[in-house]
Amino acid sequence: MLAIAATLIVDPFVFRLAIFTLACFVGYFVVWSVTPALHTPLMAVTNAISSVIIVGALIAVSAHGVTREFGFIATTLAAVNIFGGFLVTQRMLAMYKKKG
Amino acid sequence: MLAIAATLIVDPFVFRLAIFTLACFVGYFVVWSVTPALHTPLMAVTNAISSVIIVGALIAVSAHGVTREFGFIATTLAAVNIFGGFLVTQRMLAMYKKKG
Amino acid sequence: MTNLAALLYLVSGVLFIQALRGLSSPETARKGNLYGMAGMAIAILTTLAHAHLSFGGTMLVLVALFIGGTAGAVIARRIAMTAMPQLVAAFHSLVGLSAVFVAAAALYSPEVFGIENADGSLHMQSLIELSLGVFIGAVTFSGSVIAFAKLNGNMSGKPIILPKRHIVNLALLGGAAFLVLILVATHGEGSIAHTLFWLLTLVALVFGVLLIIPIGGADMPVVVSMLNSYSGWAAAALGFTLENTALLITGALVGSSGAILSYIMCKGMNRSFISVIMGGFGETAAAAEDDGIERTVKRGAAEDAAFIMKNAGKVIIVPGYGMAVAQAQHALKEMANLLKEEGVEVKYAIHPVAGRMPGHMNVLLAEADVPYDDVFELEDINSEFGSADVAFVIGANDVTNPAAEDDPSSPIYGMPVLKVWEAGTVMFIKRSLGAGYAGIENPLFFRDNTMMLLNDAKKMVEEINKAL
Amino acid sequence: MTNLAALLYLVSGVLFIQALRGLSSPETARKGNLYGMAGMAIAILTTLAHAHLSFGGTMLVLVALFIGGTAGAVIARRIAMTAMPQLVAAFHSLVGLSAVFVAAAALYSPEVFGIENADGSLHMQSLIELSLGVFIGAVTFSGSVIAFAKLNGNMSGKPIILPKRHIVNLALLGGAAFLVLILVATHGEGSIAHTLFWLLTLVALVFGVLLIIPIGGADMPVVVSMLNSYSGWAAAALGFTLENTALLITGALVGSSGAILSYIMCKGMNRSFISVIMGGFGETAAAAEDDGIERTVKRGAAEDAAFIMKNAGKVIIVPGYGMAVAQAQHALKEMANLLKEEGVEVKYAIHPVAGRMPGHMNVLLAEADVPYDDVFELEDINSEFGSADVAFVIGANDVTNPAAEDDPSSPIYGMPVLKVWEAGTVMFIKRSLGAGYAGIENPLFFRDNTMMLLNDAKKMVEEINKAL
Ligand SMILES: NC(=O)c1ccc[n+]([C@@H]2O[C@H](COP(=O)([O-])OP(=O)(O)OC[C@H]3O[C@@H](n4cnc5c(N)ncnc54)[C@H](OP(=O)(O)O)[C@@H]3O)[C@@H](O)[C@H]2O)c1
Ligand SMILES: NC(=O)c1ccc[n+]([C@@H]2O[C@H](COP(=O)([O-])OP(=O)(O)OC[C@H]3O[C@@H](n4cnc5c(N)ncnc54)[C@H](OP(=O)(O)O)[C@@H]3O)[C@@H](O)[C@H]2O)c1
Repeated sequence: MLAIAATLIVDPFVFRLAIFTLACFVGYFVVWSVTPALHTPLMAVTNAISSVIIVGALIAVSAHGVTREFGFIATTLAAVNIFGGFLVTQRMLAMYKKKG
Repeated sequence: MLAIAATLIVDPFVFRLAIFTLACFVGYFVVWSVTPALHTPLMAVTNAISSVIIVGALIAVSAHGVTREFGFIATTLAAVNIFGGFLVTQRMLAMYKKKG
Repeated sequence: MTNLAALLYLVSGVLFIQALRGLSSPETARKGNLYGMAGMAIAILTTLAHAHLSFGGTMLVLVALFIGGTAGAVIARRIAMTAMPQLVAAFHSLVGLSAVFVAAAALYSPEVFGIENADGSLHMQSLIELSLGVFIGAVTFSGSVIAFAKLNGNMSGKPIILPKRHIVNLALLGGAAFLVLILVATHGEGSIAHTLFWLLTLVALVFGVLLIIPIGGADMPVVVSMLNSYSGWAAAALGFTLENTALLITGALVGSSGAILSYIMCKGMNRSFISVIMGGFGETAAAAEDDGIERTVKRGAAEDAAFIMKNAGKVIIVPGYGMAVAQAQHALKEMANLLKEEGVEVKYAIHPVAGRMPGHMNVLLAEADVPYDDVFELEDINSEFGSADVAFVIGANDVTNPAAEDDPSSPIYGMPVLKVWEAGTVMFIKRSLGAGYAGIENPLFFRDNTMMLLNDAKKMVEEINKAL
Repeated sequence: MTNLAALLYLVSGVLFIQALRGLSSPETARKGNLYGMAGMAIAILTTLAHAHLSFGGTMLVLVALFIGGTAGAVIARRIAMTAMPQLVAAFHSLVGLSAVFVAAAALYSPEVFGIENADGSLHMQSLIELSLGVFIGAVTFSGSVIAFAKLNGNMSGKPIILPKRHIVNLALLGGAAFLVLILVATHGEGSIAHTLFWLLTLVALVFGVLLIIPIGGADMPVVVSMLNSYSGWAAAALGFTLENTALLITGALVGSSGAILSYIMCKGMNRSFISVIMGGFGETAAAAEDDGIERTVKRGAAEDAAFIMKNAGKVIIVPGYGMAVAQAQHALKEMANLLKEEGVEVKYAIHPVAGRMPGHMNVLLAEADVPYDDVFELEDINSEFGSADVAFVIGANDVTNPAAEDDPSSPIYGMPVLKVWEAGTVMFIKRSLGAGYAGIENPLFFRDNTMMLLNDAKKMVEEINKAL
């Protein structure tokens, strides 16, 4: 029984591939739906969210020795981007106003 | 070591949930991108593809006793839909013509 | 092997996405449909390669595919384009029923699906997913059967309002939840689990019937679309149980598609989805109020219409439900050709909810070989009526009613309409001065620049063609 | 715990999708940005809760967040809107470098990421993903640094074409692939693996530099967008290694976004992406050919322009790169207000590649408080020039060049342009009769209904304002 179950277990890589593939579709559609007037904020915000790489950096800090140093540098760099990216986007978006 | 690895294994359900969630986004975008002139073929083709439930029916046929009968009925029903759905879509789409 | 299978199911899901993506324009749609077929073939072949079927099993599958496939192919070839709403409803019922049997199979023989625990029992999670699948599947089945019967005229389209129906429905839902609870407690084992399963199916079947009978026949298109959505969610639920990516993706696609089409229809009619689902529409629709003023109608003959259009510079044709009923699309196309020969510019204007299902008019015009670049959506053509000499309204009514714009008390107030009244002359082909789907009077009939051509749409157009 | 974390990462990914979805209109964009922040907060908190940080580690994280956050916030507040292209390039370089260090951490201490085998070695699959991540990350880093230097003027914008560069690049790619191969053979163990890793990084850094230096400064926007895309793919590759859904989803989103923006820019310029990436543009651009015919230009003064516009019914303003350089947007807005007070209808027409990055003009006009419903995209306004009395072109050139429509030998032939020449009078504000980005002459300058206002854009508009 257990043996059968084991052969039936799918490598999580395949799931990740599915997630990645679908996310590419979502990205394709969602970016085409962005209005051209907001393409500059789009660049800034994608910048900010790509810094979610910080999740790897934070885990690295929990290690020891040089890995921790790598983690520290990576966290700092990503933090510049996160704060800078979201705030500059917010600043830009605050400028877009309707008539009146 | 093995113990640590075991606690780190994510329930595949979560992956499936991610796939489902992203597929909902894809569905949302892809359906809104369908031109209104093709909404009737859209209904027919979604009909056909939802019969991919046939994958469950086929597995059921490989069992014995009443399960196999369930599988047989389900396969037949789904097959009506698959052939009917795709062919009627094809028939409709063949009618849409450009000028000239 | 399982990894490869999982990958192939993903490929199949992606092909289904491409199938829908193709529908964004008529040029790419045919290729899209081929992608869809390829996706289905991959899913089926992957499963067959994976299912360790005995010889007998393989034979059974072939027989099932043969019977089902033949039936499907014959139906697909024979069906009249005007019967598409019924056909779609019928097909949904099959998906729903198929889902019920697949869920039953998973409960009876979890081991072939590889979802049983070591002791042969079922996880709570699997049981819940499975119950959801069978419940939605059964509702889809019985609901679609009723929708089919109403659309096909096997059953009166009149809403059937049972007393205390909301309480009964709630009770059924509560009962279903209770059954699922006990089912989970049995771990899916023994004949008691099987009995509970079929009880749950029964409750769902009844619920599906009760859900649809109070809804008027004319609201059936929204219902069909909603059931389309349900069939998708049922597939997705079973996708969780069977751990199948293709089912998960497809379920989500179909679920979204049905939901969005329902939304588009409701918006096109300016009604809320809830009010449609609650039902009762069509019963309470007040008769057109008689304000006591005698109003005159200018009737015309086919010859008059032919004469005016022959001398027009631009004619916009507005088809509606009546054109579908009368099957007048071929005659209409001929009329357009005759007019074009006279040098008249001819365009078609399609309202999003003209006819009785989304895209209904487009598919009928396509059937009559009208090129799709002559056919325009509401937003693209509404500004052109002002420059048209004739708006030729054939079997349409509500979608041209100016009350939607200027009468806040009208039930269709706020719905976007085609501004046919801005054209030099408006011609209406219909059989009487009666109302359309929404049951309200169209004030255009009594305007000075309106000409009523009272007859069956096909006959009238044929007469016009003779006169041209 | 891990399940909960995986769920939360999914939520964070969905919030990022919502952040981009918000950008479909200015009304929803601010809320979208908040979703994005929430998603990031969830991702960070989930990781912290999960990472078993010691007190020291927590302190380190706080210090890093404080330093980085402060720097980011200060930059975000201080940066001039005209410097956005540089800023975006600079930010990309940080993401790239960050990815390099995360990949290094995963290689040095796979156990904290839970990706090591029982014997402490690394899977081939993980090593390949990780190599991809570090390679793309390093290319993103060094490429973005060059792009930044070119955009910021720290480096000449002239393309630097090295001899045999394609062969060198191919050799570098081959070398990188070879390094990855040996790295896989080491199972990621020992200092040899570390050395290989840093060698790979070095190769990628050099490759990134060589990739960007041959591309002219003016093509940098496409490059920045391409690097944006790369940073996304790097994140996705590490998402596979670290088995993190949020990274996977975000990587795919950012990767698609950059790719699509590059595509939009190339299409707007009517050039192929390959020709941009191959570089050399700007160097070979032929000087405007002198056809020997003496042509006359009608120059005007601010007073003339003010007089004509005051008496116009409708003025369409076409801003371009020169407006950004001169920072003339505030003066322009004032001019529009003065004209509106005179009863003139004023609209803005934006070409998709006006300026030097997508949406560049929109953000500058927004900065000057121009309401966005006065601002129109090319497709929406191009038919209106015929009914406008004045087309007021300020610092734009290529995007109004009729050669794109009627001269098949022109390098911009086929690019969609704003048909300013259909307006009664066309006014050009620029400093000379010189060419724009594409290096070609604009025949409009010599037409009868054109008036050239030769001066810095800001000074000229201020003079016009005085005259109004
Ligand atoms: N498309 C959808 O998805 C959808 C879904 C649900 C509801 N609806 C509703 O359906 C309506 C569609 O509007 P519509 O303007 O197309 O149709 P309509 O308002 O229902 O009017 C159809 C008209 O056609 C006439 N007619 C019927 N049979 C005819 C025949 N054989 N020859 C000539 N005329 C005939 C009828 O008048 P006589 O009886 O006088 O001949 C009737 O007034 C809207 O109210 C919409 O909300 C549409
Ligand atoms: N937006 C994007 O994403 C993007 C990306 C890559 C490339 N591009 C390219 O950039 C170009 C954009 O077209 P465009 O029409 O906006 O700009 P352009 O064709 O580059 O012309 C800008 C004009 O502004 C004038 N100018 C410069 N500084 C000025 C100042 N201080 N005051 C007044 N005028 C000044 C220049 O003429 P003088 O020197 O005579 O003053 C120049 O002719 C297109 O060719 C496009 O392909 C755009």
